[in-house]
Amino acid sequence: MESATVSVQPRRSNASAWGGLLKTNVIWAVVLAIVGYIVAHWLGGKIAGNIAAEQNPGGTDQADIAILLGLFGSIVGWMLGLGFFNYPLKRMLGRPPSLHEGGESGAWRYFRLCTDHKVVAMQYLVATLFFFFVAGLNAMFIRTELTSHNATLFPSGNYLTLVGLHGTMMLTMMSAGVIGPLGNWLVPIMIGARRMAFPRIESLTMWLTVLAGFVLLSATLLGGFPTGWTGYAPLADQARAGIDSYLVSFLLIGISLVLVGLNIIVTVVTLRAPGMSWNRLPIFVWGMVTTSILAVLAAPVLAAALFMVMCDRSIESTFFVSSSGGSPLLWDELFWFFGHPEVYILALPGFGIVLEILPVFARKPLWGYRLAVAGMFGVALMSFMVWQHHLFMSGINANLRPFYMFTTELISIPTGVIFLNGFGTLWKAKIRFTVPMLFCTAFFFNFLIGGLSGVFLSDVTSDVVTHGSFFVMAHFHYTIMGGLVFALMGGIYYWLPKMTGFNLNQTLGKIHFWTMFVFFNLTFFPLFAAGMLGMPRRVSTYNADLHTLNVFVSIMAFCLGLSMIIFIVNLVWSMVFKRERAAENPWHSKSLEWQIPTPVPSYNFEEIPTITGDPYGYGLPEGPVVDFGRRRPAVAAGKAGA
Amino acid sequence: MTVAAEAIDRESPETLAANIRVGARLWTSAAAFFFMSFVFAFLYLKALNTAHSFREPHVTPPLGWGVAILACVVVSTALFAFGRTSLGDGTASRWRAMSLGALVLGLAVIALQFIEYYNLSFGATDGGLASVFVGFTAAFLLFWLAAVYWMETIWAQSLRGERAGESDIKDTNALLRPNADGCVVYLAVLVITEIFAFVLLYLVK
Amino acid sequence: MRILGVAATLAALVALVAVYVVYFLEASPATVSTAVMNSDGSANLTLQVVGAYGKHPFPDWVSYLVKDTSGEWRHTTIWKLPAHTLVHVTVYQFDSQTGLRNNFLAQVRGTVGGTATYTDTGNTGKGSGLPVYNNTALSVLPPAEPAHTFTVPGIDLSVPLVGISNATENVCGVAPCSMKYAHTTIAFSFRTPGAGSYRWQCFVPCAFAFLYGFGGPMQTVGYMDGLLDVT
Amino acid sequence: MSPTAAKTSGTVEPRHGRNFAILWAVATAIMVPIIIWVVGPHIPPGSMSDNTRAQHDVDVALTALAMPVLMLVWVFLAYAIKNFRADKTSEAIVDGPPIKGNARIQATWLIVSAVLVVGLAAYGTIDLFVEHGVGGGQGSNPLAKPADAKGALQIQVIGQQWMWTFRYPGYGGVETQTLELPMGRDVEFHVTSLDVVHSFWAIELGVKADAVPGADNVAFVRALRTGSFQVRCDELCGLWHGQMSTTGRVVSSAQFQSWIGATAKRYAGVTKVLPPYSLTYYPPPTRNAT
Repeated sequence: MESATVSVQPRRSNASAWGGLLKTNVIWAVVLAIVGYIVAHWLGGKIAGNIAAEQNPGGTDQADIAILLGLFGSIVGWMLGLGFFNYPLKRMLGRPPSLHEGGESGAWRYFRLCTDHKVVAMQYLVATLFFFFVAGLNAMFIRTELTSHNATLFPSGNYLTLVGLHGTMMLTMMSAGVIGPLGNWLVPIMIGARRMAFPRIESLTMWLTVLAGFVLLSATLLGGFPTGWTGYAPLADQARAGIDSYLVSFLLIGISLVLVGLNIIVTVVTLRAPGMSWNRLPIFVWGMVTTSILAVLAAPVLAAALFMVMCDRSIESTFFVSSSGGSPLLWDELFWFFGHPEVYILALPGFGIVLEILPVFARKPLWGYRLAVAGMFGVALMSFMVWQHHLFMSGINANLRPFYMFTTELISIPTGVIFLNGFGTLWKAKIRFTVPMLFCTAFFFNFLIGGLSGVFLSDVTSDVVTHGSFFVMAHFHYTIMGGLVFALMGGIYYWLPKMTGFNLNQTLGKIHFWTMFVFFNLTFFPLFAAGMLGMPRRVSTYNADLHTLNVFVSIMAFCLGLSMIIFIVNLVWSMVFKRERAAENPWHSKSLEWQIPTPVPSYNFEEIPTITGDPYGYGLPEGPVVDFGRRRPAVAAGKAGA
Repeated sequence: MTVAAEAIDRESPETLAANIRVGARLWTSAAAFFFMSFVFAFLYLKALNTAHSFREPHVTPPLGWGVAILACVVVSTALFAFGRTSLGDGTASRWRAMSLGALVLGLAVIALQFIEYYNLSFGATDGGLASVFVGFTAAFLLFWLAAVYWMETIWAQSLRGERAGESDIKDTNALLRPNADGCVVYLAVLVITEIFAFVLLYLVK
Repeated sequence: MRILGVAATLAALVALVAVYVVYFLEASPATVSTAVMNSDGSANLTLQVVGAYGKHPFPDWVSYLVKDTSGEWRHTTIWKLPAHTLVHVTVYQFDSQTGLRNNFLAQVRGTVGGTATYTDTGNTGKGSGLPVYNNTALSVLPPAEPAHTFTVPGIDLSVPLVGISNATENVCGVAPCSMKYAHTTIAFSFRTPGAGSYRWQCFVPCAFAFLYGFGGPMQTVGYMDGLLDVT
Repeated sequence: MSPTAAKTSGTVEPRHGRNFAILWAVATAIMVPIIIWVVGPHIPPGSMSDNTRAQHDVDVALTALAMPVLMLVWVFLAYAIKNFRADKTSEAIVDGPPIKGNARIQATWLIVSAVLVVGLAAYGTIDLFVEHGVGGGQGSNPLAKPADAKGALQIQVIGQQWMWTFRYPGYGGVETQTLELPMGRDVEFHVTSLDVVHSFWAIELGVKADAVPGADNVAFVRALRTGSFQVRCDELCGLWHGQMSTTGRVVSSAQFQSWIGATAKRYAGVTKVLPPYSLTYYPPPTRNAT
């Protein structure tokens, strides 16, 4: 890529703080989303009245055409308010393509469409953490209900809504939880680029994710939904209007996942700096690429399945209605064809983060780099061939079960490779147990238990006992929370000083780690036993003899919740009050992102750098890993953080 | 004007062309996986034939409208694909005529589909085939709308021509051809999808 | 300034969480005492079932109502009953016939004597052609005739409630219904179990417009589902 | 900012590979017997039926097999935390040895894990056939059947929102709300649903099969002793999913005959109005008012 330096000094926008209020921003988005809902709902009522006056005789809860159209109307309003239609309309009028939006300075850029990938990443971080804690709050409610073996606290329907909100929100927000904040922030910088390939699409994915979260919460206003995150049809066809929120929300996340994956793959393919060969690509970027492959290919299947449920609910088609030529098994197949890659969308970013951080604190090169990349690709590709292990008991063709048992167990080979890479890296290392490193070590501890319990689930014999029970629930919490969330926390402690320019408190970080680690294990390990002893998922009533176990688990879960509060306190204290300036390279890493100033200037690199070395060249007598050209960017050139 | 755009030089079109090339292929594969779900739904529900009501006797998709829609999709794509070969080589009139034709036929697809819906002898409720028919064609319509939008932006930009200093990209006209190429990849997959849809929904007994 | 900002955010968040919690806790209908005690130690429970509740928020939803100890009709389905007591139930049923999904539920189970008595004063329309029950004790109701069932699976109690003829014109539209509208009367007795909370529900697919007739009111406590709060 | 590798000092580096291998072997040698003989007998789901025996054996075997892997990781983590630490007393950043990989170890790891996986899959597959599906729902054409499948007692399990009922086609198609089955006889469950997806889980019998409307899902069991067992719904099915449970009983053959006779008599009236026995049912309505 040719480039020449022009002026380094950015021109400050002279728009005042109040001026930003009048431009497109999230406030307008909220207003227009509500207006959009009302208008489209009214319109939908008219249409539905014309199509089938008989079906919707003024019913307040059964007008799915109107409600679905209303929700789509709110999407349109939201995007209009944020200014996402300006550029497409300009393009329709023949204006030439461009890469950046105007007015991208000042605090307002955090509240609108912004094409700076670092701003989008910070928006992502705040949004996904917000919804992560909302979903966590639901988990606390669920555990409160389960302190009694009879349904006592929440009315039965509300309990199911809580379970569904917790599951769906965690799954959707954590799918975006790494690829959104860390992926968008790090990928361009790690490969030596100034931006993502499609900056507007990047921003779109972020704002769609936010909207998806709020649309999902709107289910509470529409009567809740009883299906959990798996949305099994035909229960989803039958449910009240709250399920429409679930459908639209998940659809938004699906679209967002496709686009974010597409954007990252394109960025990595086309925007790598000179010298950033495939062999030198940081392992985190490989993690993002493999995640993106899954996102691009799996999420469309989900979108199609959701579209079918929407058809069933609105125009009363019969995709999942067996008495009219449909079948619930169609949903099972389509959903899990997406669903299994989805759980690896929730695992691969964790692998990437952990293998990226380990070498820094082990002071050794990543052991078996090529094998790690191969392992990630192995996981990604094989995850498309295992989905029927979710359907061992469902009554589909039983002849396929040995095959899916085999492929499911086969996927443990590439997963095991990640452990080998980690251990090779730690072998004879000089480990420094900083907070990020603690989280990475715990990742191996937790993910191993998750993985080994997965073997039980892959074996049909054992799966007869464990399928659909709390055993499964404990299993995927070990892989997703014990794996991904621990890795994400490690990543936040590791990269947040670079992203914001302020240090996090290490002592609070260590307290957070130890409480989270201990109480996480005490919460979820007993649940393996609960599942094997006959406690199905998503129930508010269970056998009285499991009562003590559940009370113990609930208390531990509350402690786990408290450890999350320690994390929030640390974030707020360090970022808002203390504001201790972070060093440029506090961890003494050799990766590219640590070689540039903190805070990172909005254009990242004054001149596109040339990569001259391996990002993990610890212990090697190599020169600098990067050549910044004529000048290393001046430290005080821009203000990216705050 | 943005900080990034001002601090550094305007972007070269080569990288952007590569972006469009890779991006178009990825978007196309996502679309292919989306439609695979409907093909799967058709085959799966046909094989299960629950309650013997996959194909109710009166569910006969109107072949005439189906042929018309298929023809419009194919011809529209062909016009755009051939028209783009003369994009920028000086024979602009041929490009303009052909791309305009492609656009008009593209809109005709949408109109024809709605006419077909209006004249349908069955509703989405009438069994598995009816559901797949309505769902598949409606989903295709959405993706086709995106294709028409894409064609329109290229067409509109080519009509308007380059004006100096309007973009943060150096030579935006150099992007027209890669953009059209990417669009054709997408259109090609939509044509294949429409052929699949036509065979499955109208022909397979 | 910063402290104020954080405090304001915190307060807003706490308020939001409080609203959220209250929302999830509160949506349940009220628990009412329903058993009118007789001198012999047995209790009376009086119910009515209406085809359309007729009021906000779901006027077209089918619903149960109960007479509380003061004789008022209450729109709730969580009923307080004494434990180990003989309860005489009288149901005034104003809804029309739907028929069962599973004909097994035509069987009367768990009542004293294994029967319920049916009185039909509703088939007043032209051409209804149905047998008119007059204090008829039945153990199996013809499976096309129930409008609802009153079923408590935990104590194996199930009584199909006969519906008024679909040809009837004198149909009640707004709850609570007075006895001048067409209705059927079902009477049966059962013995309450030990203390505990027992869910009850209707098994007839009587929810309008929902798939399998089983969404909406059929899955909402306060309409066709409820709890026997036995103390 | 490019710290150099630690110079090998005069002290002899301990033989980490050998030490670690010994520790791992010892830990494994301790844990495996504990799992098999101490923990193993307590692993659910007990021994009420042929299925639960098979499931119990597999669970014990898998747990025991997991121990070497678990110990490999735990012992390694502990060993690394103890031995591979940076010098805490010094602020200087010291690099470890720049080992980038080892083809032999990588190949060994891959081969060993591949052998393990193939072995596990073979074990699972054989078990599945030998134990005729170990109580899992096998769909309408079961692949693995018990030896005398023709003589099996057929029981249809019908799920509906929110209740289980059971039909005995061999006894006039009588339908009941209670499940009883004879000890020592193969039972063939036909699981189906009238509305949404449920899952029939007879916990102590080790039977689990999804109840899918319009589909027939077959699972086998042979109860080995008498007693009661729980039936729960294992697939989220709406409001009272958690309460959709009942208690079944395994009784002696004679007791079963007298129970089923009494039940058929008691429900003779309602049996007459039931639809004829069928593997699937499509009762109306699909939607009201359409």
